[in-house]
Amino acid sequence: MFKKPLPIILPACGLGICILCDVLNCVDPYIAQIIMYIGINIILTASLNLVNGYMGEFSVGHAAFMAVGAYGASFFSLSVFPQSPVFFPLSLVMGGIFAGAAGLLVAIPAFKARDDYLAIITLALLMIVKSAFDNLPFFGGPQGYYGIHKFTNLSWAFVWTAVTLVALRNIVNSNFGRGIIAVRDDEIAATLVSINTKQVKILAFVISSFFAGIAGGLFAHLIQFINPRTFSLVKSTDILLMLYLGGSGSLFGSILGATIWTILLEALRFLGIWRFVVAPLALIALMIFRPLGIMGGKELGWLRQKEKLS
Amino acid sequence: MTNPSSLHLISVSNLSHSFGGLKAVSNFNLTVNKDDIWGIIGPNGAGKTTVFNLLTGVYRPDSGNVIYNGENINGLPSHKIIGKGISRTFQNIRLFRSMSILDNVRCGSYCRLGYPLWSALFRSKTFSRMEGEQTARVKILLDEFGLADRMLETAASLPYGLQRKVELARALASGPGLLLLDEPGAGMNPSELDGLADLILRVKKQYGVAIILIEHRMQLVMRLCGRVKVLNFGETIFEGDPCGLAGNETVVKAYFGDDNGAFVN
Amino acid sequence: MIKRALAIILPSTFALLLSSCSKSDAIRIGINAELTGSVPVVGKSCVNAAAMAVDEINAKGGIALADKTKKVELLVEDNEDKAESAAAVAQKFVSRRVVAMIGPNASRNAVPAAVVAESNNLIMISPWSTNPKLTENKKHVFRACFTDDFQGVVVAAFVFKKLGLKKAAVLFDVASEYNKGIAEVFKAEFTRVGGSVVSFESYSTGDKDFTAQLSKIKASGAEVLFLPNYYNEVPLQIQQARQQGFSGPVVGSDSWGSEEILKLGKGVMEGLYFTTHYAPDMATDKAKKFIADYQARFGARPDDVAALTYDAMGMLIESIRKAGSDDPAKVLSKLSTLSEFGGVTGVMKFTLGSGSPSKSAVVIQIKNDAFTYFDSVNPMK
Amino acid sequence: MISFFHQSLNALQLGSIYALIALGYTMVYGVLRLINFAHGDIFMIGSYLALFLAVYFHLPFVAIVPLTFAAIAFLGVSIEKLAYRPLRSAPRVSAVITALSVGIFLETITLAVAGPEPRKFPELAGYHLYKAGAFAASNVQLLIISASLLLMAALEMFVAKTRTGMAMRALSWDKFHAPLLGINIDRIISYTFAIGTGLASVAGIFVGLAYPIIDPYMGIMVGWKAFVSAVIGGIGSIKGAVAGGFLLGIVEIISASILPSSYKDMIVFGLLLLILLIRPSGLFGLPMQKKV
Repeated sequence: MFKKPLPIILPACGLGICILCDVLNCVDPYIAQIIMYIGINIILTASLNLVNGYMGEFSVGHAAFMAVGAYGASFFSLSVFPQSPVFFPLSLVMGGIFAGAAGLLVAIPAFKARDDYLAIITLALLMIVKSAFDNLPFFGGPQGYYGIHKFTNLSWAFVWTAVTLVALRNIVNSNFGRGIIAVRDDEIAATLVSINTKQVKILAFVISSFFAGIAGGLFAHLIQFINPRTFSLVKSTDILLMLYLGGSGSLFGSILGATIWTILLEALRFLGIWRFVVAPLALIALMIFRPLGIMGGKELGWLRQKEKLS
Repeated sequence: MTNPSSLHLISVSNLSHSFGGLKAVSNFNLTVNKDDIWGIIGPNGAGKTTVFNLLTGVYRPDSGNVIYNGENINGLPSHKIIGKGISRTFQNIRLFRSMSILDNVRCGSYCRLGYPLWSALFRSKTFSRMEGEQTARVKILLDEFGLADRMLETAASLPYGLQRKVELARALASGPGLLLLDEPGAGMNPSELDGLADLILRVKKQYGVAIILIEHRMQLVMRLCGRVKVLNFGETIFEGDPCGLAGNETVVKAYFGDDNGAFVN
Repeated sequence: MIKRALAIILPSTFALLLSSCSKSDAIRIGINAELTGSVPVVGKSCVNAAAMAVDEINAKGGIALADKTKKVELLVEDNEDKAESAAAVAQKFVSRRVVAMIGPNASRNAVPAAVVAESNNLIMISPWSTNPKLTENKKHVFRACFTDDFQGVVVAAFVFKKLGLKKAAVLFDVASEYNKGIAEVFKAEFTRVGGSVVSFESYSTGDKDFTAQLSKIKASGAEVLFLPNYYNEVPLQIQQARQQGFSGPVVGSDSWGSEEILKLGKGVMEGLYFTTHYAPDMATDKAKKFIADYQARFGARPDDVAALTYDAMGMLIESIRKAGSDDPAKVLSKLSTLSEFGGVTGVMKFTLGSGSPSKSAVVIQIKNDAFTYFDSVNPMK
Repeated sequence: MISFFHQSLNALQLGSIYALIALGYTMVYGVLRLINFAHGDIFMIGSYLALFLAVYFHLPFVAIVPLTFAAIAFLGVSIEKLAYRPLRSAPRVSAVITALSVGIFLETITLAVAGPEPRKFPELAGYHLYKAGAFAASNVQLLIISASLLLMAALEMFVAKTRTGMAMRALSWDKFHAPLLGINIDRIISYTFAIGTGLASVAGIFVGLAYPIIDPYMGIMVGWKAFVSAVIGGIGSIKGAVAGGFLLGIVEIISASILPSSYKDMIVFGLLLLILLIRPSGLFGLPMQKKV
């Protein structure tokens, strides 16, 4: 099963380094924080890629799933489970499950509506979720949800990024993944070659939002405070920009897009306001010269499953 | 005319469908046996493709019944109907353009891969076995169609003739009992048509499928079809041996209006 | 492709590392401000006032420490009005070993930054975050303003006792933490003292039409309208309230405290009241000088954020001077027991264990297109 | 009854602003299949430009409207030429991402140039209240509602009757065959952008009149809501954009005046979901065709 050692050794080394860094506390906390943001952004971008890239929809509501995951995971880690890092992964998964359930709510209208109509449906969901959290006194409304413990560290960020990428890779390179891409290329033809498009859409939306929820949970347990405004349209727009910067339909593109965008914005901080004049101009230029994003839909390395040509 | 014998693969009775006020298909009847190749011909807009759409669940018929293998498949969603063994190609080729030929054909057997999601997630043994078997099957199919050496190319990059072949291979991948071919000969020259006819006959023999063929090219119809049905404005105006076509006045009228003229390709 | 990707990623990582480790001898103070995002005015005022404070102290040669006099250097970073950016900026300041961080201003950004500051022993003073939770259980986090709790109580008492009105209506931004927090405190307190809140209406950030809510308020028979909203929205709300036929007095909170509101609400603001930190006409000499200097330098009257930032800087510089050292631990011990600091926004005092200053509030009435002193309210304790 | 009358006026005023902006979305979408996410920010620029002309050049209202229209139309055409045209044959999302970037760029450049302070929009048209018994309407409300209706009618006429309008319709119907009929695609697209963004700039002026405080980020929320209007109406349809705009305005006002206002967003967007579930192509959109 594991013919190539690289896919095992590389993550293992990475995890080893992360654990070492966490234990010895030897990485500059600022750099560590940025690396964790990059991890969270990769999860967000790659999971959005499943719906926007592979399935060809245009969801603008990814921040909503992130919000559900963030609130859900925080609720479980604060109020349900004992407040111990041991239960952190479980809280994250619970947050992910809630986010996945929210994803189901979008999948159902997606049976009928497509394209821009679906974009509006996801937008509406985002507004509703935000408005709901604004009106929930339990979660502090706009004042935000406090007291979340800092359980996210380099190791967890790494583990979940790796889990997300492996899971998405395995799904994309399976019967289900082919179904998802078939829906993008030609939905009617897809049903007429026996693909259950409803099932495929549910699957894509639920998995995508599940991982967005995981990212939300990691995010909440990193900055230890969340409020509804964090998960606004701006957040969704950021994820969209990272996705299409790297190139949709490519997991490696998502890694690149999230990494470059996060580092670029951080490195350009000294520009102040002008950062948001320069960054969009750069993005426009990129789109003109590489309309498909950096990767242009191509996959790289282990993320692309090689066909055995016997 | 009694109960459907086991020989009847599909029997369609009184199928009707209209778009708004327009009767696209009315009272369509057809019984296909296991070894048949039926042809459906008729002028443009006669409702031929609509019949295919009704059979494959794209549209729900207003009335009528479709019995396939002794089972009423009327009103089932498309993917279930395909899963039961009816498979089709399209008038204007509808391949999954961004996918490789291999993946296109694999999609054709989507319904045959029954592993659960977690199996794909964790790359379980079931997953590897089923995917391996499927890939092997698909490769044999592609070999037969002479596509094996190009199977990693994307569908959009292939020439037209090969795209038609890929579509046919994709339709066969689900292991159908009945194959619906919608104008497979469109845009081909006479010698290519001969090659296509050979291919269809070979496929039929090898996979034991019954075929319903929509076609304008009489060369193909005459060579392949044992029986033909002629539609005009949704009505069946002729049914029988293709040799009887040229002499039938209604058919000639449908194509050429009231003045008579030659009706041979 | 990998090479090309690395060619992009590596230099930028390197640049990132470089930017976080420059060395200089000055006392470094970080500003974590909302320069872009939904409240850029806040960030701009904050940076302006901080720059002014720094230039003043540097013009005098710097801060005299025990061994030598050091100049002050300001590191300004934009947090985009995003929680994660605010936290990243705080983390960056930790790495760059600043003595203290001023900001962020909005509570949604200040709280996550405070978490970072507390766990990294970084002194943080938020000029403007009024959320009571900000300083709870934290040793290193301070604010220069009073809290929503205090101000809500002050407004309720003012309306009930001074104005003598018993039926109040509130219109607030439900999606903004400041507005909602203060609205709720007001409602509770106003009911407690014996008044009744007959209409409690809300809208969301960015709305421009409030007519539906305001006509409900009019119909409720309220005698007074409380608008704890930002000054860029308040004039619209008052204008629309008048158009809906509401003629009673309107009361606001410190978020009105920018003289921009007079320009934006020309003609509709006359005679209205709000609570804030200081009254320009009753100001101390220090405040008068600050207002004049600010106006001369930036061409605009300072708003509440500018004044509070100036005071936050003042408290910090005072503590450094008292400590005679730029060692954060020593500065912290002076700051957390700072007593009787006479700032632009009044006299402030920290008691150990609470990062919120005890300071008084003033009520201002808008008269002849100017903020005029009306009343002052002392701290609760 | 009286309150109902006043609320209707308010709803119509808000609705006509949404509708004017939605028209730009829908026209551009019609010919290019592009959701121009920068549209809301172009509307904001229109508002700023009008303010600038009024405050620094002391121009009268009648001069400001055509000047702003022309200048913003030029801006819209330039944006199309520089940013969208190179992407015409690229996948749709590339253009959408470019549009998002253009939007961020316009917001930030305004922030940097004009400063973050909100600005008071001058009372260009004055303010009078016309009263008839208990009924009252302001000249601003009447002006906005009537001028918007007039503009929409003019646009409908333009699209239905003129050669350019016909070419627009042809292009939105079939962009591959339109050039074969001798239609100059580039020119028609430029016209479309000019009209669409021009209308948004008029909406910008109207917003300034009705809600006279403007800031660099005001385009975001209004822009999204106009987009929502366009989609509810059936994106690509002019009638739909108008209907969607008014519907959204009315729903917002009614839900805030009858139901608890803190749930307003939930109710408005919930209703949206409902409409789209029942009519997935919007009110006036053609149902998606299943062509096999």
